[in-house]
Amino acid sequence: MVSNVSMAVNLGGIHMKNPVNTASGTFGHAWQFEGFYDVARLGAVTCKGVAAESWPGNPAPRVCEVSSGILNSVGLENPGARAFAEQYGDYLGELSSRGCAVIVQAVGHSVDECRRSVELLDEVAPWAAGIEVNISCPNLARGGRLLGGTPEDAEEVVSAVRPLTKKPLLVKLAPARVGEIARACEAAGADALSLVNTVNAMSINVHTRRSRLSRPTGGLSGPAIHPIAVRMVWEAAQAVSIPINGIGGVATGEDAAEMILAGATTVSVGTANLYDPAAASRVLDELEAWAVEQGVSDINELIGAFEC
Amino acid sequence: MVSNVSMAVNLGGIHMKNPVNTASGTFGHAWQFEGFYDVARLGAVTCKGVAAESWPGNPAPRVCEVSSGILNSVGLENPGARAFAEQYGDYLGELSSRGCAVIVQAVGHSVDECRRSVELLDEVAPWAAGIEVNISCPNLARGGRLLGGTPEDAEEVVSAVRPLTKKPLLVKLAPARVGEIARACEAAGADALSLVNTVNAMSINVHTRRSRLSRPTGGLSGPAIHPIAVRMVWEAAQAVSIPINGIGGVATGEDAAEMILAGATTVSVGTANLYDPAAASRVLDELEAWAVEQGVSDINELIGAFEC
Amino acid sequence: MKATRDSARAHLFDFAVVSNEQVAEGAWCMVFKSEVAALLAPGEFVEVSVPGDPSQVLRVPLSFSRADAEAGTVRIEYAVVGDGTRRLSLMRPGDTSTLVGPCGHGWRLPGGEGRVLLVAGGIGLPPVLAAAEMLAAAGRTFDAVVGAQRGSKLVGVDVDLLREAASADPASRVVVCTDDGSLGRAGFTTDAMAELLAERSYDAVLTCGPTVMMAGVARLAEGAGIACQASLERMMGCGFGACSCCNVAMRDGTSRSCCMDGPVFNAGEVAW
Amino acid sequence: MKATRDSARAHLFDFAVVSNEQVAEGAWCMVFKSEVAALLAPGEFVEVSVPGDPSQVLRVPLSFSRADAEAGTVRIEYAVVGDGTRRLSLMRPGDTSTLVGPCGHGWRLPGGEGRVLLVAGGIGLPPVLAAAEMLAAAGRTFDAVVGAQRGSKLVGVDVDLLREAASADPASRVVVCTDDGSLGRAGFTTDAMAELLAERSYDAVLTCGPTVMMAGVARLAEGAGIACQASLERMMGCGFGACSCCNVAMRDGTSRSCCMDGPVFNAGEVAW
Ligand SMILES: Cc1cc2nc3c(=O)[nH]c(=O)nc-3n(C[C@H](O)[C@H](O)[C@H](O)COP(=O)(O)OP(=O)(O)OC[C@H]3O[C@@H](n4cnc5c(N)ncnc54)[C@H](O)[C@@H]3O)c2cc1C
Ligand SMILES: Cc1cc2nc3c(=O)[nH]c(=O)nc-3n(C[C@H](O)[C@H](O)[C@H](O)COP(=O)(O)OP(=O)(O)OC[C@H]3O[C@@H](n4cnc5c(N)ncnc54)[C@H](O)[C@@H]3O)c2cc1C
Ligand SMILES: Cc1cc2nc3c(=O)[nH]c(=O)nc-3n(C[C@H](O)[C@H](O)[C@H](O)COP(=O)(O)O)c2cc1C
Ligand SMILES: Cc1cc2nc3c(=O)[nH]c(=O)nc-3n(C[C@H](O)[C@H](O)[C@H](O)COP(=O)(O)O)c2cc1C
Ligand code: FES
Ligand code: FES
Repeated sequence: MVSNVSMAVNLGGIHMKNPVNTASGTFGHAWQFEGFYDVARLGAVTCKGVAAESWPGNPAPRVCEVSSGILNSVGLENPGARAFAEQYGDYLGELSSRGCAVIVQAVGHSVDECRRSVELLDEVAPWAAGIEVNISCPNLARGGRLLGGTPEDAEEVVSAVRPLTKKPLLVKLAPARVGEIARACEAAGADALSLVNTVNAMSINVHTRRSRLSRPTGGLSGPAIHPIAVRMVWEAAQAVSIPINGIGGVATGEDAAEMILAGATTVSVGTANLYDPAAASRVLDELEAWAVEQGVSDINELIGAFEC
Repeated sequence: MVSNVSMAVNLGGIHMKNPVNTASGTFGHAWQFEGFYDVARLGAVTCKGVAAESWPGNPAPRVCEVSSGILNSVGLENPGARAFAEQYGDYLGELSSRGCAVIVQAVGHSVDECRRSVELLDEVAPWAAGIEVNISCPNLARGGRLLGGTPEDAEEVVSAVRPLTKKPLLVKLAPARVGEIARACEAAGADALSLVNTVNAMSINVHTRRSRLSRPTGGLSGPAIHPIAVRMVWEAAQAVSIPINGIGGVATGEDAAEMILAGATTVSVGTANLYDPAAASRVLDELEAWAVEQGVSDINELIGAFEC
Repeated sequence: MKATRDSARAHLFDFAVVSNEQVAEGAWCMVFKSEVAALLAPGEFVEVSVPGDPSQVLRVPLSFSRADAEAGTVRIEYAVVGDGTRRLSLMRPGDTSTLVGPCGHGWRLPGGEGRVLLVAGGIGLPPVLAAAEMLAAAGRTFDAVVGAQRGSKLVGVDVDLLREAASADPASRVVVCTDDGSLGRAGFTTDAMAELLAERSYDAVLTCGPTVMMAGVARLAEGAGIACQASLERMMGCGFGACSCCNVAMRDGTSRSCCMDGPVFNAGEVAW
Repeated sequence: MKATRDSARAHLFDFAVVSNEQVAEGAWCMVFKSEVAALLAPGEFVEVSVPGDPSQVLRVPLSFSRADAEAGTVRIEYAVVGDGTRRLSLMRPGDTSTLVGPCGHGWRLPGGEGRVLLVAGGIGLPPVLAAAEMLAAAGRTFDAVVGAQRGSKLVGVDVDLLREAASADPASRVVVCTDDGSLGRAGFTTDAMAELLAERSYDAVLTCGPTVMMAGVARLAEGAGIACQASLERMMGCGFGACSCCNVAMRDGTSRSCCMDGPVFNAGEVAW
């Protein structure tokens, strides 16, 4: 689509030619989508989280369907940062040179592990436009407590990793206490925030009395959580001045537009990629059409333009 | 349906002939459903929340549709406890004598208002089997803070109202920090807990850039929140030993069964009543069929029988 | 009023589509068979469950233009404005679903014996047609103003039926107007109404249409000292008094339920 | 292996139903037209979007029994086990939807020139039929064991096609068995397999069916020192490598992707 609306945005130092990004863990390592559309049209892609060393993840089944969404318990299976760069670095570097910002994601089971994965990613992924640190995975069993579940914990992680890279640093939040935690991350030096991660939830097979996943709980994602995510983006946008990458149930241009009106600078398409592999590309077209309809000359005019 | 499974349960002193209850605010004052089925077949009904004095509620529009759910911003409109008993007391008293436990709900904008509404309800609703105090309405603007949003606040409200009635006292929780808050309510003398209330959420009309409700945010309910609610019931059931009334997206017998397996003693049908007015009655039949299929002689054997 | 076990009027019914066709730009007419037909009074409505998308849970509230108790059929007209009405337009003869009804409180037969004025705008026409047939059956005379944005959006068959209902009274006038003058006279229904008020006297005004139009009609009626009933629309959660989602703010500061106390209200009591 | 821009094989295609009929107790057979037909290799699968319920978002992964590149048609067989497959069974000739494919990594033509043994259980039959036709086309000989709970659940037309594929080889044996003896011999596929192994020698075993059955087949093959390929099933989020939901635990402690590395695996490497 060719329009006169400027779609370029700046996500805390990551320059994107348009606001459409993908959500970590739902877009493989991007190359899988080249059969559906030219991935380089997207403003950015965010890769699956990687740790310093490989993680096995949870046993099968790892996914089940619920009303307007899915539950997953992948458990952050990943090959470790070096193997990741080894297998996907050439492709991702090329994607980056094709004009699509590549964001890599760091995970860890402790502050120290986070530190090591950020450090390693900074080293092995020179083509990355930014590093996102995931302080929110609900599948991470860590004494029952999330890495960044309280403002204090979040501040600790972000302060620890901040000095380790010169790249823009994103922090990915869980869907709880987002206002307070957003402020803590901003104070600790985050350049941007991604929210939200999946909502901890449960689905029981009532015939067997067991979980429909291999774990008692999993993370809810998809259209079901969209209204919750929009509210949290709005809450966070009012709490901080760093830009926000809005995530949660985005499947259409209107869903993306809601995020932007609520205060997001960029929007990540997640679960929709799985069932509608052309979703992110379509969301981009629909978002641009909306900006045209709104009569603005720059999409930035619509960020936070919700009227209440 | 006639079966050999005993369906009677005890919800903190409220004796119910079966575990099916209705969620406050989604069942009018029960009489509206007499055209759909014999309401007295239900184990209990829970009435819309009432304050000591009447509340106007929010302007229209108060409801909009989202994926697998609705958002509402009714704002606890109610005629006040005396007018409530005046208009509906005869019918509700009769319903109670027909064998259906009637639970009334008290709301307030402050601890003191809660106290007054519980006191008044105890006086004007002698036919009530129990009083539920709602410490969770997300629509209640109260300096942005919920009546029982922290364990300390919850304990304060419950301690304040506990001495005011000899009837079983239920406390209705918001969907956040349920484990800690459940413990605080139990410590303060609650006989049972109802959870969850709606999830604070947002829906924006991207053409007008305004909320689709008259308020920026509303409460999400319906099938979309069911997996979240089941997880919270499970969490609360592990935290306390008082019984739990499971609420959130229950529309089928299987949904109710999940709640019971997760640890609920009773189950309230909410939003489903609105679009499928026979839902609660059907849920009862389906729940009983499931208990038969599970080969138990008493539904109590299935409470918390989730295997993980 | 005190609620009793017998106060509940709404029941759950099956319905089967007899016909479902586009009758104007953006407007469809469906006739369905359902036992509810025998129970409906003019101005009441039904809550229809539209198949095809279980992720959209709510029913669609719809007025009707005619309920034939003998044939057991109900005729509704609707504008396709969103996904629910779009799916409704896809239903084919023989398709079945359920509805809740009768819902609400319909038109009250105006007191007196004088002429009544009906004012309908856009898709507000169906309940006004039902009112016309109610008045005709009661031997009352009426005039009608029917407006639309443009001629192509007007449900012509309803206007014909309205003329038919009025035909026992040779003095009756049915004025059609469109915003752009593409059919009938150019201008708003309120303009036509003002002219009629200047010429004739009425015992009552009954109106249904866009809120701004009804507010204007109510103002004119009040100015002329004529009782006015208006059929309101609200986003509804249930349609039968269970959820308090459909409140209508009244002038006296109180709030009423659109689905129980309405949808027809005394226009003078509404805070427009 | 390093990923490149050209590594992606899965594309999005439209498909149109040609026929869709029940072929056994609980089992349906659909033939559809789609450009994917020209790209599919035996043992691969497609991810079908089933219309009718937008609240159920995921696609349904389905193997195929035959892909005809010239006619542009694909034949799938499926058991109705839940709501997705129930809605699939309601699709009528002419109905259209979309699919993602080709997905996964199919059967590898076994090395050597000796006889191959195919073992299919229940709705695992379609990919095994595709394997039979692949072997026949390559001039390889094979025997087959096909099992079901009872005769009424067996897709007879597939067994006929399997026999047809085997017909070039007069020595070929196709053994049908049912758990209850209602068709063919009574007993499990693994019993029949054990007898065949005692009588004949095989270069390879290819199997698809319930996990417990495949585990048994894998054990027997391993005991006999025969290479075994098994087509696995997992709950899938995408089918093309985007979500890591479909992991298969391997004996060496690693984990593989069912939709990318599988669904066909060397049975000996899988942690059954
Ligand atoms: C008592 C009553 C009687 C009605 N009778 C008729 C009728 O006879 N013919 C007819 O065409 N329409 C009638 N309506 C309006 C009709 O219910 C809505 O147009 C319909 O629900 C829209 O559903 P949707 O899914 O197609 O659109 P949505 O996508 O839900 O909404 C599209 C637009 O319609 C508005 N809308 C949605 N629901 C309502 C509602 N309940 N009331 C008012 N606006 C709404 C929304 O705000 C939005 O702007 C009536 C409404 C009420 C309350
Ligand atoms: C690669 C692959 C190829 C397949 N090929 C065929 C085929 O040719 N014919 C056929 O009938 N089925 C096949 N299946 C299984 C088929 O995908 C499931 O039966 C289907 O997805 C069930 O969907 P549903 O909505 O009807 O049932 P649901 O209500 O989702 O589930 C019903 C039951 O089926 C199980 N199930 C659901 N999805 C899967 C899945 N993806 N894999 C395994 N079990 C599942 C559930 O655990 C549950 O017990 C295949 C699966 C895979 C992974
Ligand atoms: C299968 C799956 C795997 C995921 N893996 C990750 C991950 O590795 N890191 C992360 O931060 N979020 C992960 N997420 C969460 C998503 O990035 C996203 O925050 C969430 O799914 C909400 O967006 P959605 O509703 O659009 O899917 C995963 C989600 C899914 C469904
Ligand atoms: C229209 C509406 C009004 C409600 N009013 C109340 C209320 O007065 N008091 C209360 O505690 N909860 C109220 N609720 C919340 C429900 O009781 C219930 O906790 C919630 O909707 C989740 O259940 P559900 O998904 O089954 O609807 C209301 C919900 C809806 C949809
Ligand atoms: S729409 Fe539910 S009370 Fe009127
Ligand atoms: S199903 Fe998504 S990676 Fe295999």
